[in-house]
Amino acid sequence: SPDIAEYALRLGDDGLILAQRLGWWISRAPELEEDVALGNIALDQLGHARSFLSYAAAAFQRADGSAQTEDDLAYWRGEEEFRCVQLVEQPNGDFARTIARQLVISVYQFELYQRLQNSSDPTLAAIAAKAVKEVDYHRDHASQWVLRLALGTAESRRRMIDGLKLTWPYLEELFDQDELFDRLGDAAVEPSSLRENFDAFISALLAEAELEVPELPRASGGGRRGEHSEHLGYLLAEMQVLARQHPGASW
Amino acid sequence: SPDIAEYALRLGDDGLILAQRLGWWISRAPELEEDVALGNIALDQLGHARSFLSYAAAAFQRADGSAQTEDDLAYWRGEEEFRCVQLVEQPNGDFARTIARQLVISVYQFELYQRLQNSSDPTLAAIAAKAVKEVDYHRDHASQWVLRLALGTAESRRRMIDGLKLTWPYLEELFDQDELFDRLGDAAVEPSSLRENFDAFISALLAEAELEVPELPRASGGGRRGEHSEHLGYLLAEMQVLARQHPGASW
Amino acid sequence: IAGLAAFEAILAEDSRIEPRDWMPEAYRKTLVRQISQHAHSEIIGMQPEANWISRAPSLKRKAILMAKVQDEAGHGLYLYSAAETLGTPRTKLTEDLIAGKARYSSIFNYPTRSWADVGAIGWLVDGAAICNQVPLCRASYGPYGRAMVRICKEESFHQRQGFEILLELSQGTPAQKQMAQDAVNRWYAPALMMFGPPDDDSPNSKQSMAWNIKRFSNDELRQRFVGMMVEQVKVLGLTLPDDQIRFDEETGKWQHGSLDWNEFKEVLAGRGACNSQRLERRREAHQDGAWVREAAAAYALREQRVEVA
Amino acid sequence: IAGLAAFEAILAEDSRIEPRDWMPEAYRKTLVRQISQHAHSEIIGMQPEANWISRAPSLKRKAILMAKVQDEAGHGLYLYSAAETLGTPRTKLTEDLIAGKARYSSIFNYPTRSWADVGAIGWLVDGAAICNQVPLCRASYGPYGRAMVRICKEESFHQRQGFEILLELSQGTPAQKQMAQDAVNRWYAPALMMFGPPDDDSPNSKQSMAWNIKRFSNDELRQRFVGMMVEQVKVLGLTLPDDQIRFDEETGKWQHGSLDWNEFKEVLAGRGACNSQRLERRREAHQDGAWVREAAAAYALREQRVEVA
Repeated sequence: SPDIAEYALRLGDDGLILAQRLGWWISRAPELEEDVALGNIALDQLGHARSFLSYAAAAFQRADGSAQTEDDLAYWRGEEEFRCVQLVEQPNGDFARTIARQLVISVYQFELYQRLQNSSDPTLAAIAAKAVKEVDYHRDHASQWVLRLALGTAESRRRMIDGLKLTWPYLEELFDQDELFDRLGDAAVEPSSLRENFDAFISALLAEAELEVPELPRASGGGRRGEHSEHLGYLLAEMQVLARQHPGASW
Repeated sequence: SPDIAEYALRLGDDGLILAQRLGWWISRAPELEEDVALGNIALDQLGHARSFLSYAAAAFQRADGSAQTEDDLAYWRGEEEFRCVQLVEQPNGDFARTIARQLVISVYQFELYQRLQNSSDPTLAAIAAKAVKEVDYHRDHASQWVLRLALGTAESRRRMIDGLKLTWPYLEELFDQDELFDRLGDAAVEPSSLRENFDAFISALLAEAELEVPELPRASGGGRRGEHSEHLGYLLAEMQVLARQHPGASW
Repeated sequence: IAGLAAFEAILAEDSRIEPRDWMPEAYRKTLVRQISQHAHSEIIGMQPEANWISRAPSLKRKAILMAKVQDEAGHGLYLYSAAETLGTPRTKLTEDLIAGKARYSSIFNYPTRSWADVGAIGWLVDGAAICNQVPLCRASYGPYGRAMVRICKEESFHQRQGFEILLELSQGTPAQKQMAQDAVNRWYAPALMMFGPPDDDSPNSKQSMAWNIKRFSNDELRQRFVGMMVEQVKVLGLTLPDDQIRFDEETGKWQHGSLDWNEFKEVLAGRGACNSQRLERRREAHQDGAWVREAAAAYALREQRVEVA
Repeated sequence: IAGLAAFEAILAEDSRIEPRDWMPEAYRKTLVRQISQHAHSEIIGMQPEANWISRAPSLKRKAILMAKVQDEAGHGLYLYSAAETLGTPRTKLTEDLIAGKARYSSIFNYPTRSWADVGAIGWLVDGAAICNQVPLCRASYGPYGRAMVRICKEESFHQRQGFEILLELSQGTPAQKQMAQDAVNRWYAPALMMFGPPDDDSPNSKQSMAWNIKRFSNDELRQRFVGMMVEQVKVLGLTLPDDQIRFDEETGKWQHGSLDWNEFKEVLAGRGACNSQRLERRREAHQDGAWVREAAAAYALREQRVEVA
């Protein structure tokens, strides 16, 4: 249904844009082990994105009546047609900022996929069942690094705190509800239902890291409605440039 | 003639790509005075580029037979059709790296435009006559900053030295000759003829700044033949993205 | 005569207070706050437009946009200078800004999502700024009034350029026209809110008017602005997203639909689309530039010594 | 038996030297140099391909490319570990690399100008690497030989992916086919030069062969490689930029046109397109990551103390 497709687009775009951001680190990470680790996470996110987008694409038609593909969605939509949250669009910054973003998104995705395994939509349930295991690792990776950076050196602690501050304004948007969820019922997971577990995990981790949960005003958000931060346009210009230079080509 | 157009393309592309790089600083410079100064320099370079590209464009035809425009050249050429040197494609880096790049290009352009005022081609001569006055200021701006950074603090000196090192491999390409100059005769200025004055200026300035002229292997270059560094593709993707989304539109 | 009496005499004859004149502390404080907010707005206001410099769709537009954003840096410089004549140095004002302690115009916390936003900012935001600022050219504090004269000249130039961008778009392809209309829809209400809260909710206005800093009330200026836009939007071939605009023959003023002041307060409280991004970007530029400013200062000192020796 | 005699006995029966075995200093030095050069090549070699991760033209290709570049980081890790068994720590090798004192394969100083270059690197560069490396799986030093087994498996996977990229392009639009041919033209000669200078100009080869590190001469490997490419390029529907390739019935070997060893030496001397860029990028990543590595070390120490206490 179009509602299911819209929901799959949202989840798929989160993964795609995050993978695009993380892919930058491959060949630039602080140590080779992190080139590998961040590469793995990027690959996992891209994998989830491909599953969700392929599922969504089947609901959309090309001009000739055939079904769209994941690539039609990834390369040929305009900025306002993307449905990701603004969190995943935010710049990588330094390693601490990337880790802060990873912490928030992976804790969120873990809770989300955990529940989405029970979706009344079997395709979404299957994608989530596979994804949740991988995201469990992403969450662990981010958590370990938050501890290392927060409790490592004065410099790393300062950076970790800054990274969290830069990330926090984009957190609330993850839990915004809209009427799509009323229509989807048991097929989807209401974002608000994830809040309690999310907060519990984050508070416990930050407590262990001897950090305070930042209290900062939220950014207005709106990614799910196609209202994006100023960063997304640049990201898409780069991601889509080659595909768009060769309309109709296959690769 | 096509040779004149090719030459104008080279000079125009140098200015255009440099302006695109410098424009990034507007709203990000170390102090407001530099937002203004670097903005001025970017505007001057863009102005020269527009003159050269408009002149070149008149020699090329659109599909419908009408003459091309500066925007056809700026927005609708592929990477391999650009004719700039690789120096101007290099990333801004920190302020010192930008200043090092500014030093090299402005000393070069000053010598070049100085002589090009006497070109047997009246249009090139006229553009050069206007440009040389502006580039004189660019050269002065870069020189002053080289002195300030080299003789300011230990940190700024270290950065200035690094900036020069990162810039120097792209210097030799400026003086590469090819057979175009044989065909152009008095219309153009042979790059090799600029070398002596260029070296004299740079040596004197670096001596005053108590810096050594870096001795580093040159990069192979080839921008004039359309062989660019890996940076240009990204720059063009961003620069051209909007124009290419709306073929045939006017703005 | 001197002191308060002299100050009041100058105001009474609608003449200028100059830096060396005596002035009440509250007057000084109000001016520093207003001028520095205005300066900060110029500086933060560079960002939404700078967002399109690298992607401007023609070289002519790129040049115009670069020049405009650069002008804003210049306006910031004049205004910080004016504030400095009141005894507060630029470094202090900048520190307050990047610490998040100072205000700037809330409108710059909206994102520029398309090229048409550059046009809409020029037409609507600069348009509203001009309506606000033209009376400030007669502000009682000399350096402020004179800075405003210079700024207003350039702003009206910018407004025309914004109008031209929108006109070109609205006469362009359907996609371009849609882009223009969409931008006008998004920027209209925020621009109207630039004039500040309704008069009955604007406690400081009265004192500012008594001091000849402010000359017209928020609502008066807003109505005047709506009247101008109503005419211009017709030329553009676009519409304003407000079907309640009408000219009230009785009062001789333009009426408009009600504004969502709740949203205004949200953005003011930091919950706009770009508050965090704008401040972070300014902070980053400032911190990344610290070593350059230190080098320049060290070099200047060194040169001074050389001259003395 | 021990010492040199034992070492020679192991070589004689074509068996493996292990880290705890005695070995001549020259053998150790040669291995450290060769293994670390190989490791550095994997690490620097990530850059030209990483250049297209963000722009890969389909999601499938993006995933394959990410995985490939990530594999190269893994190869670097195995190889640095093998070098560490010889007593030289990774930190030292990394320092030599970023100081510009260590070598890496010259081929990575060429730029990847188009997407097709990703295909050409996979097909030609990885292809040449495999020809070089398959015999190294039998290298006399155990940890090196075993690392090569693992690496070769993944490399042949990469080569097939590169071939597929080129095949898809050559069967695509004329622009795509042109892109593919152009990439093959640019990468062919540099790939052939990966086997090192001609045998009569390769002074160290003989000792390496005596030590069972190297198994075939540069020219032998190069000829074998040309033979394979000649067949594969037909399937691709492309051509190799060398009209002198022929099979010599008499020697039973493939002949090819002469190579521009001058260019090779220029690139080796630092005058390639990207030498400075590659090293700078590695240096930057290393320096930018210093605070992270320090934090991880400090945290590990802290955890150790907690466990002990």
